[in-house]
Amino acid sequence: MTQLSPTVFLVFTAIKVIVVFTAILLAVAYMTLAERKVSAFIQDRLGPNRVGPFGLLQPIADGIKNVLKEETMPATANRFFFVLAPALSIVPALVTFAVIPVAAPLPTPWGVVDMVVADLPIGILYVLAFSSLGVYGLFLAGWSSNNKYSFLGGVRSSAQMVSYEVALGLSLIPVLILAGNVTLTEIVHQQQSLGFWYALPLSLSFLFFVISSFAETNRLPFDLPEAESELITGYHTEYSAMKFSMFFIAEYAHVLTASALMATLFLGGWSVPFWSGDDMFWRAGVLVAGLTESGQPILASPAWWKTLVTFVAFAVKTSFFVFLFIWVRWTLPRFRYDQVMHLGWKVMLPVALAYVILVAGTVLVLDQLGVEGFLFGSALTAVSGIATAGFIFFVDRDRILRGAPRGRLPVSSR
Amino acid sequence: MAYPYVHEKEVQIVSRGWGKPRTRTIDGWRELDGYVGFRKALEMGRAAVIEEVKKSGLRGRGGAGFPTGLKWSFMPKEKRGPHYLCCNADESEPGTFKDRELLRWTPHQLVEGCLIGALAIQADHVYIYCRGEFFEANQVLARAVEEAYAAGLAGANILGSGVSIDVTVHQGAGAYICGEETALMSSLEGRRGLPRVKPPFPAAVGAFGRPTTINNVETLCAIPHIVRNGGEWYRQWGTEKSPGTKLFCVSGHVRRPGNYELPLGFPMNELIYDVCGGFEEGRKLKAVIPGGASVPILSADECLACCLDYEGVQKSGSMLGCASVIVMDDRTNIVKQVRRMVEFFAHESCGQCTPCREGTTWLSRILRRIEGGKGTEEDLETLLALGTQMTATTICVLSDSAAVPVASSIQKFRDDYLALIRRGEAVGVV
Amino acid sequence: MSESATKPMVTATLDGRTVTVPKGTTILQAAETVGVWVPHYCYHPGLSSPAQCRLCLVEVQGAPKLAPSCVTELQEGQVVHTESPKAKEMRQGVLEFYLANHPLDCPVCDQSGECKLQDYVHAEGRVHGRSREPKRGFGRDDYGRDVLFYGDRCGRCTRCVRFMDEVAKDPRLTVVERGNRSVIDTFFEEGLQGSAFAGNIVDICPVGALVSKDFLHKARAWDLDHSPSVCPNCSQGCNIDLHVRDDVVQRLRPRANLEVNHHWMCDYGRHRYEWMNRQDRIEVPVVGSSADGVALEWGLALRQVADRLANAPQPVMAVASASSSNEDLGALAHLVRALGGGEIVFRSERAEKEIPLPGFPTLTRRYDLVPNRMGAEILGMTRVGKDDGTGGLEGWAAHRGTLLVLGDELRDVGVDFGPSAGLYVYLGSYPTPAASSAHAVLPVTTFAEGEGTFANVEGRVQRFWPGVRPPGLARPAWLVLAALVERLGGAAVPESAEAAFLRVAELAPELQGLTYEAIGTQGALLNEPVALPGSRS
Amino acid sequence: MAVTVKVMHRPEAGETSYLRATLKGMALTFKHLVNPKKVTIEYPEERPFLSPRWRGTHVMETHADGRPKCVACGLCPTVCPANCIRLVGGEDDMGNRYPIVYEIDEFRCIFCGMCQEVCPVEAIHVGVHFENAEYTRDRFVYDLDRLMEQDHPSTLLWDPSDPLSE
Repeated sequence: MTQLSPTVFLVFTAIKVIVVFTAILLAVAYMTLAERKVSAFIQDRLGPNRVGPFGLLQPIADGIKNVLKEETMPATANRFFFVLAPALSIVPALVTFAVIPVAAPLPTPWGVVDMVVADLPIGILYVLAFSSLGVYGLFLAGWSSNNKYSFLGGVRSSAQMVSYEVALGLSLIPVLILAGNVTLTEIVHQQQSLGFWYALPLSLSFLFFVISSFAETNRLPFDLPEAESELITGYHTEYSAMKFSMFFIAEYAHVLTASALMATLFLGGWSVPFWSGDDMFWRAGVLVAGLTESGQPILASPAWWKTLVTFVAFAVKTSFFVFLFIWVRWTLPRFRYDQVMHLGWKVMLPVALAYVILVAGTVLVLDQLGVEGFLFGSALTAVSGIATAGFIFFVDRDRILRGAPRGRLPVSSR
Repeated sequence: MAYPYVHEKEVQIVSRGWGKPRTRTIDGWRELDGYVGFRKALEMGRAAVIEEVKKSGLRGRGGAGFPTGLKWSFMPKEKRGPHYLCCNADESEPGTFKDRELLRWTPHQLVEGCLIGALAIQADHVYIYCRGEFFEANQVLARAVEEAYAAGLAGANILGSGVSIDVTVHQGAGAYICGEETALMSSLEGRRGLPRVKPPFPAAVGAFGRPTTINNVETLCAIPHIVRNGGEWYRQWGTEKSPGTKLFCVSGHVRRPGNYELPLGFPMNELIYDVCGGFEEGRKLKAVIPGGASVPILSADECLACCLDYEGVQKSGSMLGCASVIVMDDRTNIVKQVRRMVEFFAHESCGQCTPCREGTTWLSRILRRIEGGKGTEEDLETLLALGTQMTATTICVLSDSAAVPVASSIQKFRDDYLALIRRGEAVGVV
Repeated sequence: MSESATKPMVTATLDGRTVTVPKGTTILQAAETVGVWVPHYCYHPGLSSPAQCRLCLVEVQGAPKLAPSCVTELQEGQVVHTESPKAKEMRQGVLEFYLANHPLDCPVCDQSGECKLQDYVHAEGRVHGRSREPKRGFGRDDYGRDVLFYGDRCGRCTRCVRFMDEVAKDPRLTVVERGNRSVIDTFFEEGLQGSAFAGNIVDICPVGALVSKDFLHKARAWDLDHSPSVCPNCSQGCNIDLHVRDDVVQRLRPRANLEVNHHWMCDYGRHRYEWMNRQDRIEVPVVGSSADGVALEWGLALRQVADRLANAPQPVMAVASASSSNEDLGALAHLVRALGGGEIVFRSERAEKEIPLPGFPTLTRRYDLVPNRMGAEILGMTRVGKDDGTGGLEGWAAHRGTLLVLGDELRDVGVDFGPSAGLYVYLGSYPTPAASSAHAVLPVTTFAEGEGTFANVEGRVQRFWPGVRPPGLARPAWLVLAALVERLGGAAVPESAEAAFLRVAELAPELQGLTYEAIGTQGALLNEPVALPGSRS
Repeated sequence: MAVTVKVMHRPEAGETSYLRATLKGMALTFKHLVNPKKVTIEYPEERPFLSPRWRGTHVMETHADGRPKCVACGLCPTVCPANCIRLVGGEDDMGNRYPIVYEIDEFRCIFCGMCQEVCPVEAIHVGVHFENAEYTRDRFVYDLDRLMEQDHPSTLLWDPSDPLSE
C-alpha cells in the first residue's frame, strides 16, 4: 500500500478533477430537481414530472432552455464585472470541494488513490478562504448591474456574509482543537479513531455551523440578498439565460459544498459508523488502519468495495444536509434584516466565543485528567449537550422573534 | 189562423195584417186604419204626441228597453238645424227575425210610425237603415215610401200642414255592428260602421253631427196604434212597467218556432209548451236564451218561473233584449253553441277597441280548443277572467255581449265543459 | 293669462291632488299638468281622440263604468283615480289583450327601447301572459317613402290613419277588415308615395308597427343620445332632436313646439342629415397658401392671421353663409367692422315652391332651404346669386383687398377664387378647391357640433345645442372670429355662445333684450315685428 | 356581509422560541412531504373539474341552416360591463335582422356571462372551455364566423328547460 508515483498522481488527479467537477455539476442539476420535487411534496403537489420518468430529465431541459435564452445586458452596466460576477460566484463553490475527501482510498494497480482531489495540509483554511471569495461574485453582480435593487442585494450579501463568516470560523475552532489538525482527511480520521462524530461532542459548534452555512449560502431563512418580494431577486435582477444560471448553479454548488463540509466535519465524513473496517489514513507514507498501543501502525486493507461503501456513506450524509437545506427553505420565512444582524453579531458571535473557551477548558481538564477514548468523547458530549440545551433554553428563547421594543415604533410615517 | 200560424193567445197589434200581400200597399194599409194615427198626430202637435207615447209606457223594442217617450223628449226643444230620426232596421242579432216580418208585411206601418216619430222630434229627415240582406223587405219598403210620397204623406208640406219630412231607405252592407246606434250613424254618414264614444249622445250630436234619435222598427210600428188609440189603450196589455205587446221570435227545438205577438209578462213555460207546442217526444228543456245571442243563458229550472217582461227576465238572471227566445233541448251541446255565438261576435267585432278585438277572438279560440277536447280547467278560469276584462271597457257593448254567454254558460253548464275537458266527451250533439 | 280670466275653470281631485284647469280639459291632459301620466296609445296631442285603445280608462268616483280619460272632460268637483285597483286591473287586462297577438319580437324591433307597449307592460302588465293560442300574422308591408309596416306589431291605435286624414289631409291609410283581422293598409299600390309628411307616422306610432327604412336596424333606441336642435334644412326652423350615436347623427325627430311645428316635421328636413356626418373635414388651422401651407395650433395660427389682418388691405369683402348661427354671423360682422367695414354677402338655396302641412299650415317647407336667412338679413348681409345657391361672386376674382369666407363651401367657383386678393381667410368645415389660394384656412364646427341660435322665417329666434363632438381642432366660428377681433384690439373673447349671442345684439336691435334663457327650448320672437314673407322676395 | 374579525393570539415576550418553532414548522412540512395525498391535477391526461357554472369563451348558436341565431338586438353590447362586444345590425336577404358584424374581444371579456343571460334568443353563450391559446393577439377578437365554429358545449349557467330560473 504505497503512495503513487508523481506521474500516476498527476494522471489520477486530472481524472479526479474531471470526475468531481462533472459529478458536482450533475449533482447540482439534480439538486434543482430535488428542490422542486421536495417543495412540491411539501406543498402537496407533484412537482415536475413531464420530462422523462418522474421528471428526471427536467434539469437537462432547464439547462438547454437556459443556454438558448437571450442574454441581456443592461445598457448602463459595467460590462466587465457584469460578466465576471457569475464566474466569480461559481468558481469558489466548485474549488472548495477539492479538499473534501469523498470516500476511503481506492487501491489500484498503480497504488492507492485518495478519494480527494487535493489533500491539502491546510484543508480548512483553504475552505474558509475560498468560501469567503464567494461574496465577491454576489457583490460585483449587484454593483455592476447598475440597478438599485441589485445594488441593495449586493450590499446585503456582503454584510451578511461577513457577519456569518465570523460565526462560521468560530464554530470551527472547537473542531480544530479537538482534531488538532486542519487537514480534512485527518479530521475524518480523528472522528474515526475517537469513535464519536464531532456532531455529538461539539454539538453547539455543529448547530452554529449549520446556521452559518445557511447564511453563507444565502438560503432561506437568510436569502435577503435575493429577496424577491423586496428586491425583485436582488443582485441577479438583471441577469438572464446562462449568466443567471451560473448564479443558480453557484448557489446549489455552495449548498452541496456546505453539506459535504458539514458531513465531513461533524458526521465523520465517509466513515461508516460502528465499523472499523473503513478506518484508513496515511501515516508517514503508509496507509494504516490505526496504531497499536505501542504506536506501531496496523496496515489498512483498502478494497474497491470499501471505497464504494464509504462513498455511499458520504453521499448519504451529504444528501441529508442537502435535504435539510431544501426542507428548511420550504418551511421557514425570511428573516428581517435587523434580525439577521442581531442573530449573527449579538447571539452567535459571543456564544461561539464562549463555547470555544468551554471546549478548550474541558479538553484541557480532560487531558490533564488523562481521560481518553470513549470516555473522553462521552464527557465532552455531556458538557456540550448541557451547553447546547442551555443555549436553546435560555438564549434562543425570545431573542429573535421579537421585533423592535414596544413603544418605540418608528413614527415618521404617522 | 192566418200567417203561417197564429196562436189564440196572441194579441195582434203590430203583426196585424201579416200574411196578406195587400197590406203592403197603401190602400191595404188604409183598410186597417192606416195613416189615421199620423193625421191625428198632425192635429195633436208634437208635445202631445210625446205625452201620449210617454203615457203608453212604450219601451224600446231594440233590446235595451228604454222608454221611447223619454228618449224623444231628450231631443232639443229649440231647433237650430236639422234633426234626424233613424229607424234601426238593421236586424242582425242571432235569433231575431221580427223586424224582417214587419218590414215585409206592414211597411206602411213603419213609414207611418217614422212620420209620427219625426213629427215628435221635429226631424226633417227619416233614415230607415235597413239591413242589406233583407232584399225583399228593402224593395217592399222602398215601394211603400214611394207610395207615401205619392199620397202626399211624406215630402214637403205634408197634407198642407206645413210640416216637411223626407224619408230615405238606406240599405246597409251587412255588418252586425251597424245595429249599434252610433255605428249605424257612422255607416249612414258613409264611413266605416264604427261605434263612437258616448258622450256626446246622439240626441246631442248624432248623424251628420246633428241631434238624432234612433228607434227600433218594432217600436216605431207600435206608435201609430198608440197615437190612434191613446196611451191608456196600450196599457191594457202587459205589466205595469212593461206595458203592451211584444213580438217573440221563438227558435230552436220547439215544435212550432216562429214570431208570436204576446203581451209582455207572458210566462215562458206557457210560451214554450203551449204556444210553441213543446218538444219532440222524449226531449226535455235544457236551456233558453231569452233575448238573442248577447244575453245570459237560462237553465231549465230558471225558465220555469220566468215571466217574459223586462223585469221578469232580469229577475231570472238574464235580459229580455229583443225577445228572441232560443230554446234548446237536451240534445244541445252548449259549448258548441256558445262557441258559435262567440265566433259570430269575433267575426263581427269592428276592431276598434282592444279588449273586444283581441278578446272575442281569444275567447273563440279557447272555446274551439275546449270543444276539440284539448282544453284545460285553467282555460275556464281564463275565459271568465277575460270576460271580466272585456266587460264595460269598450266603446259599445259588443264585447260585453260576447263575454256574457261564455260566463253564464260556464256558470250554469260547467259540467258540460268539464266533460269535454276531462273526458273529451261532448254533452249533446247539436 | 287673460285667457284664464275669461275661461271658466274647474277644480277637481285627481289621485289625491287638487287640479285646476280650464273647463273642457280632458282628464288625461289635466292629469299631465300635475305630473300624472295616464297610459295611452290612440290619444296624441296633435290628433283627435277616438278613445279606442281603452288604455287610458280611469275611475271616476260615482261613475258606473271607467271613463276614457282622453275624451272625458274634467268636471267640477270630480274625484278621479288613475291608480285605483279597478283602473290598474283594467289596464293590465287591456295590456294582456294587446300582447295576445303581439309577436313579442322586441329583439328585432326597431322601436324597442322607445316602445310604449314595452314601457306599459313593463310598468304594470301581467308577468305571464295567459294566451296559449296561435298568433295571427300579417307580415310586413312596404308603404312607400320611408315607411315600413309590420302588421303583427300594430295595436290598431290608428294614429297613423288619423294623422294622414287630419293633419296631412292626405288620407292614404285606412283600416281594412274588421275585428281581429283588421289591419292598417294603404290604398292600392300607391302607398305613401308623394306624401311629403308621411315620415311623421313613424314618430307617432307608439309601437314598432311603422318603422323608418332609413333607420331600420341602424341603432338601438337606448344607444342614442338626444340633443335638442333646430332643423337646418329650411327657414321654417322646426324644433327637432338630433339622435346621435358615437358622434354620428342617426336620425332627426321632431320636438314639440306648438307654435312652430306642433309635433311634426317634413320628410324633406327629416332625411337631410347625412351631411352632418361628413368625414372630409378641415381639422387643423393651416396658414400659408396651399403650396407652402403649414398646419399650426390655434395660438400660432390666430397670431399669424391677426398680424396679417392688422394691415388688412382694403376694401374688405366677406362671404357668409345663411346656415351659420347668429353668433357666427355676428362675430363675422364684428370682425369686418374691426377691419374698417365692408360688404358681407351670403348665398342661399331656394326651392321652387313651399310645401305646407295642410292640417297645420304654420308648418311649411319654406322657399329658403337655409335655416338662418332671417338672421343674416337682420345683421345687414345681402343675398346674392341664383336660387340654386351658386353665382353672385363673379366679380370677386379680381378683388384685391381682404377677402373673408365663413361657412360657404364655394362649390361653384373653384381654384380661381381669390388668388388676387391681398388677404384671403377661409373659415369652413369642409375642404374645397376654392380655399386653395387662401392665406389661412381655419377649421370651424358645423351646426351639429356647436351651440347657437337661428332666426326662422317668422322671426323666431331658436336655440340649438351640440350633439356631436367636433373633429380635430375645429372650433366654433364665433370663437375664432372673436379671438381675431380681440387680437386686433377689440373686445375680449366671449366665454360662451350665450355671451357671443349677447354681443350680436350690439349689431342688430331686433335681438336686443333676448337672452338664451328667454329663448329657452321653444324660441322667442324678434323684438321688431318681422313681416312674414307671404310671397317670394 | 358582516365583517368578521379574527383575533390572533400573539405570544408574549418570553413565551416563544425560534428554534422550537422552527422544529415545529419543519415537522409540519415533513408531514406534508411524506403525505401521499397530492392536490395536483395532471392536466392534459386528467381533466380538471369545471363547475356547471363555468364561464369560458363564447359560442354562437346557429340555426339548422347555418345562420346565426343572433338577431342583433343590441342587448349584449348594452349589458356588457367590459364593453367587449361590437355589433352592427343589418337585414339579410330574407328580411331578418341579423348581425353584420359581431365581435367579442375575449381579452377584454371578464366572463361574467351577462351576455348569455340577457340574450332573448339564446344565441350567445359562454362556453365550457378554457383552452384558448393563440399565437397572435388579434386572434382573440372572435368574429361571428369564429363564434359559430366553436364546438365546445355552452355553459349550464342557464338551464334551457327553465328559462326564468324559477
